[in-house]
Amino acid sequence: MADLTTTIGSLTLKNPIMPASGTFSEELSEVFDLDCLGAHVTKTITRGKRAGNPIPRVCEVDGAMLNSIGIPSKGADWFLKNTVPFYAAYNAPLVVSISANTADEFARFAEEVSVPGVAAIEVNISCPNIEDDGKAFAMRPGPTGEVIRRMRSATNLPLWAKLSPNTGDVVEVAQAAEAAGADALVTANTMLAIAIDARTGRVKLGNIMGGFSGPSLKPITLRMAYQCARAVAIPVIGCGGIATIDDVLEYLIAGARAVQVGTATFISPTTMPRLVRELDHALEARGLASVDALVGTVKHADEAISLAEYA
Amino acid sequence: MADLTTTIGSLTLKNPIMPASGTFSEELSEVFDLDCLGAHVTKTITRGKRAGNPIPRVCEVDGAMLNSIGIPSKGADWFLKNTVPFYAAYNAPLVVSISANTADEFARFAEEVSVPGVAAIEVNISCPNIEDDGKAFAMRPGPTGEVIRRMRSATNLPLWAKLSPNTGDVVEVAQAAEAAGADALVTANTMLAIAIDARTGRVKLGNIMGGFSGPSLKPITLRMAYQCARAVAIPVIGCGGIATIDDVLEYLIAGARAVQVGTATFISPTTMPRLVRELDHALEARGLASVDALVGTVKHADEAISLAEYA
Amino acid sequence: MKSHQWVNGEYRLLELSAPASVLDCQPGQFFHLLCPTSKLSQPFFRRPMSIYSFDKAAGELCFLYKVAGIGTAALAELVPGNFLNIVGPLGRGFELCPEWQRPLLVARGVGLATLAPLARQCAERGLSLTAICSARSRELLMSADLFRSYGAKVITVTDAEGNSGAGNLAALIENLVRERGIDAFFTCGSARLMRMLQQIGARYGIGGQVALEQQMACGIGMCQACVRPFRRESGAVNLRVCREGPVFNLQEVL
Amino acid sequence: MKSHQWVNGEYRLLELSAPASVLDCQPGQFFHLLCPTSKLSQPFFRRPMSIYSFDKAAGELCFLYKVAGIGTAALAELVPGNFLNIVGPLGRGFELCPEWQRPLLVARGVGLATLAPLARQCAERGLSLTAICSARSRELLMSADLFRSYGAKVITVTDAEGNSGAGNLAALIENLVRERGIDAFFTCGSARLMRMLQQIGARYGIGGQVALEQQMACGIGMCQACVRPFRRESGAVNLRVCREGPVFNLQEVL
Ligand SMILES: Cc1cc2nc3c(=O)[nH]c(=O)nc-3n(C[C@H](O)[C@H](O)[C@H](O)COP(=O)(O)OP(=O)(O)OC[C@H]3O[C@@H](n4cnc5c(N)ncnc54)[C@H](O)[C@@H]3O)c2cc1C
Ligand SMILES: Cc1cc2nc3c(=O)[nH]c(=O)nc-3n(C[C@H](O)[C@H](O)[C@H](O)COP(=O)(O)OP(=O)(O)OC[C@H]3O[C@@H](n4cnc5c(N)ncnc54)[C@H](O)[C@@H]3O)c2cc1C
Ligand SMILES: Cc1cc2nc3c(=O)[nH]c(=O)nc-3n(C[C@H](O)[C@H](O)[C@H](O)COP(=O)(O)O)c2cc1C
Ligand SMILES: Cc1cc2nc3c(=O)[nH]c(=O)nc-3n(C[C@H](O)[C@H](O)[C@H](O)COP(=O)(O)O)c2cc1C
Ligand code: FES
Ligand code: FES
Repeated sequence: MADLTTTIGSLTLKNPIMPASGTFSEELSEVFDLDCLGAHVTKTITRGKRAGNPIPRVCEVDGAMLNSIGIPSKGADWFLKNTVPFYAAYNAPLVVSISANTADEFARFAEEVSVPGVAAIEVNISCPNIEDDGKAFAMRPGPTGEVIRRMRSATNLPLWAKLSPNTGDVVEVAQAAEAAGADALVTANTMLAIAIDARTGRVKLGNIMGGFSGPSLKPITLRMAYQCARAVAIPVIGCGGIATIDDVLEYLIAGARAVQVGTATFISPTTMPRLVRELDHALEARGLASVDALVGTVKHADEAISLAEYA
Repeated sequence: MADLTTTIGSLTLKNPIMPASGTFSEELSEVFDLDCLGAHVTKTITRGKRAGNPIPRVCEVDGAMLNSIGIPSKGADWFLKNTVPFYAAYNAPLVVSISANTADEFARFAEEVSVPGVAAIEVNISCPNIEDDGKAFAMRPGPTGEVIRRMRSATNLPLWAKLSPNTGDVVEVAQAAEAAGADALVTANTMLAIAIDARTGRVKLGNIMGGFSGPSLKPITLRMAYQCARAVAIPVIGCGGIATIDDVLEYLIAGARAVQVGTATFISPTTMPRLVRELDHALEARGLASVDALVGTVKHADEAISLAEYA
Repeated sequence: MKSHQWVNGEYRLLELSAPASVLDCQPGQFFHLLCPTSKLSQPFFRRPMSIYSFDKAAGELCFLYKVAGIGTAALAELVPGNFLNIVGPLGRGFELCPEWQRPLLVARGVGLATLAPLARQCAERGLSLTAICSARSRELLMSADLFRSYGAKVITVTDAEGNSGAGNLAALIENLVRERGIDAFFTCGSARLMRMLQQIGARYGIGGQVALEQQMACGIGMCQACVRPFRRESGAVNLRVCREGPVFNLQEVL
Repeated sequence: MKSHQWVNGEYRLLELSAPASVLDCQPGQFFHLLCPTSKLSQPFFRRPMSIYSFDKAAGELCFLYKVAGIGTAALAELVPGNFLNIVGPLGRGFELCPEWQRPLLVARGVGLATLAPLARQCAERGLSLTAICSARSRELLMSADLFRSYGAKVITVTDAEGNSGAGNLAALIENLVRERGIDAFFTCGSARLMRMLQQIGARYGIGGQVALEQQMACGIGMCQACVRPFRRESGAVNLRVCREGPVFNLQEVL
């Protein structure tokens, strides 16, 4: 049995496998014992109630899916009265994903959810910033830094900034989050995409565009995990397209200290417990004593025959 | 026989199917008659000779590929002496894709390739701008506008700006290109990605990161085509993940007036002539007399039951 | 997979050997099926399918389905001996309230599959059952004989015969309510029939249930993809078809 | 596909019926094969395979391959009667210069497949052929008998017997050069053997050719994925293995 623990700032997780926000809920406890996971991450909640987007909210594309669920939310009260007590029955730390419309609202909401039973806050900054023309916070280093800074002074809980693959400034955004006091980065959220039914000419989502997730997203988000792990000192949590043990290993090798599994749980609800078991076997098969021994060990391609230089 | 012609600014193409830069070359003339295509688009060339990136230069991922070919180039002279004469034998217009390190170099190079036999210039602005810290021109509206403006005053040939999916500012970049005088947009180039071999821990490309292309990219680039077609008045040429006739129809429905086929030609060299035939059948099956009748006809999802509103 | 047969030109019956652990099913519940992949088609999501019949003692589970697109087309390629990966039973099935003695089942298309195990349960409870089976043509009226074998009075209507229209059916149903004392409606497979039953139910004070469909991703309640709006005391609420449904109170559907 | 057999524990022989239009092949050329897809594996690229044998009159085309990863594993699942989508023949094959009368073929592993049609061509031209076949074990020496049937003098060496090492082989080859008057080298399957032949060739002024491999995407010269550096008068140049190769002048390989 390899040592599967991993540390994300002040938190020690029994293993690096956890769910991605929005692809996990209390209902999964009927499928397997949720305590086999490294952490529990809630669907993003907002302070007030929200209905979410029109249907259809999901559609499938080649090897992946799009969603425009939106953030239906039962609000802060419901979370504190129902969700927190539910997860109190488990040892795995509870991470609450939150969203808000302004940096200030983020800070006040962070304070409100800083209660016993909540171990960390994941900051879903992929939502529109109403103070920046509706551009998501995660698109730019400035607004990202601002949100984290304000939240940092409002709570003592670890803050995990969840980055977006839609920005062209991944590294700058990551560094801004770190500088502002984030304790970890999650790379990444879904990528903006569209699907059209060629037969009917209709867009397939009620909200027109939606977020791309699943195996096909991996090369993009794995690249972000790689870029961020090299650019910041805080831990990176990989997320995007993870379905197999090789996917997990690739993120760890790229430098992630833990991973989140999203869409794969929809296709096979027992994906996460399987990955925990397989991770143990994979480390043993490589003669590695711990997850730590694998993190960030990426090597460059060795075939690299130097090519003829024209210029 | 439906009317397959489409107009891209001042150019009329006999059909909307053309190759994507870097996935097409003279050699394909041995496989089918290149005159069945709407246009011919060259691999990006640079003014001077360049060797390109170290190998391995390609690898496969789930339903797609990564490449870090770089831009090996035999230079402007070779292009003028060999490539232009080769394509002179065909009626389909020749589009030359060019790249350079600064806006000024782009302009001078544009002038140099503005020779009889070249019908349009595709501006590959996904290359690093050495005047902007190596960020690609296509990442920001400013540098994009600057390149196109400078080129616009250096040549009378139509300019097609090829956008990048790596930017978070697609619409702003598209509008900047239009404002600066671009005649069309190509959406889009490859997306920055990485692949790691879980077994060996090695990155799979000699250049570490590379561009993601193939069917899995489609939801992202189709979204860009949709966004751009709504944001600009100049024609949009869709590109990314096209392999089937449905893919072509989706881009046209989203608002593209033509499409480029890249990676699919690697898997099946006769993809483009097949798509030309199938497009004709598909239009007829829908009772449409022309490509024009399909362009931009996207409809919203009709199921959209209005959901309960909490907030 | 034990057998896989065409029931008619459009529907196929898929019979599985299944472990007893998944066979504590309620009529109206569904399973989430992982469809096979080929070069030409890679259905990504699972596909929800109502239970057509289940038999715990015999370790048997059946689905009746129509090839609607790539997922069901891929299913149709399976041959006996193949394995099928299924998750379930899922969702909330039909609930027969003790006061309902003379239920009316109104099914159309695939709805005939969904209501089949309910008809059987009605029969087992000795209820006096009436069923209206609607389809495009007689050939597609799959479960009528099955319903009859459960002692149901079966009325078939088809588009081909021109007797499946709203006017005809509404009159027929109101007649049944008056003559047979129908006291509960169960329906599946047609929004139009559902609306009609809501109206007749409201008029005559007759309760009932409807099995709904909705595009799903997870099938177990996590993703919020499959919501629809329902009328509750508190006002309109979104409920998950995979979790709070697929069977809902007929009058609550908006 | 006509037949598909294990040749030994590692290699499989795949025999296709192919249209005459693709059977004007040169030894050393290759085809680009589209491997089948399954739920577990979706090889995206085609896979290049040297022609093991071709017979235009009989409409027959064979490949000899080793299961190396997901693509070849998918190939291995094909059964006679299945169709295989192939593109080819591609690339530049071996060229037998008229002045070469006593060629030496040095093959290792899959290189034995690539050199097989060349051996046949040598035989057809009545050349005095010598072949060194190298492999990990005797069981993996696939084409030795085939080479013998072409009248070649065949020398086999294996890692298991300990006679495939550099020292032993260099001495052996220099001996052959002196005793049999070898005047051309052809090799495939081992970078180590290629380097050795380059050196011996340079020393004795013997020309030759090598068939190289490289990761490919398009296989027909469009993508520039498969380049390797070569020595030319003008200096080092990158050439495409799929187009200017896979067969190259032995001395030009860098
Ligand atoms: C709870 C439930 C029970 C069902 N029971 C049965 C059954 O017993 N027999 C049967 O034949 N069908 C049943 N269906 C419908 C069945 O799930 C769809 O026909 C199937 O998912 C279509 O998949 P496809 O890949 O063949 O079609 P696709 O190519 O995916 O789509 C074909 C059409 O079906 C629609 N569709 C796709 N998925 C769903 C879905 N989950 N719900 C509703 N529409 C969908 C698409 O929007 C499209 O219009 C049920 C659906 C639900 C939600
Ligand atoms: C011109 C040419 C002729 C060939 N002829 C034969 C032959 O006759 N018989 C035979 O068994 N093999 C031959 N090969 C090698 C064969 O193409 C590879 O073994 C095959 O592509 C591996 O595919 P895979 O999916 O099984 O392995 P993968 O899972 O793709 O990879 C397994 C290993 O093979 C390497 N590889 C993958 N593709 C190639 C490639 N195109 N060239 C070189 N290495 C690659 C990978 O980097 C990896 O290390 C030839 C290769 C070339 C370029
Ligand atoms: C249906 C669905 C709902 C999601 N909801 C949220 C959410 O509320 N908050 C969030 O930060 N990410 C959300 N995500 C994104 C996932 O957490 C994850 O970042 C993304 O799906 C990529 O991982 P995957 O490819 O493993 O799914 C959602 C994803 C899906 C598919
Ligand atoms: C091997 C390869 C080389 C490419 N070279 C270029 C290039 O030189 N210039 C360019 O603008 N785009 C280049 N591209 C990008 C394609 O033109 C196209 O934008 C992208 O591949 C998306 O389309 P696809 O999914 O159909 O391949 C290249 C793509 C590939 C796969
Ligand atoms: S399908 Fe996911 S909540 Fe119903
Ligand atoms: S594989 Fe594309 S050029 Fe050789």
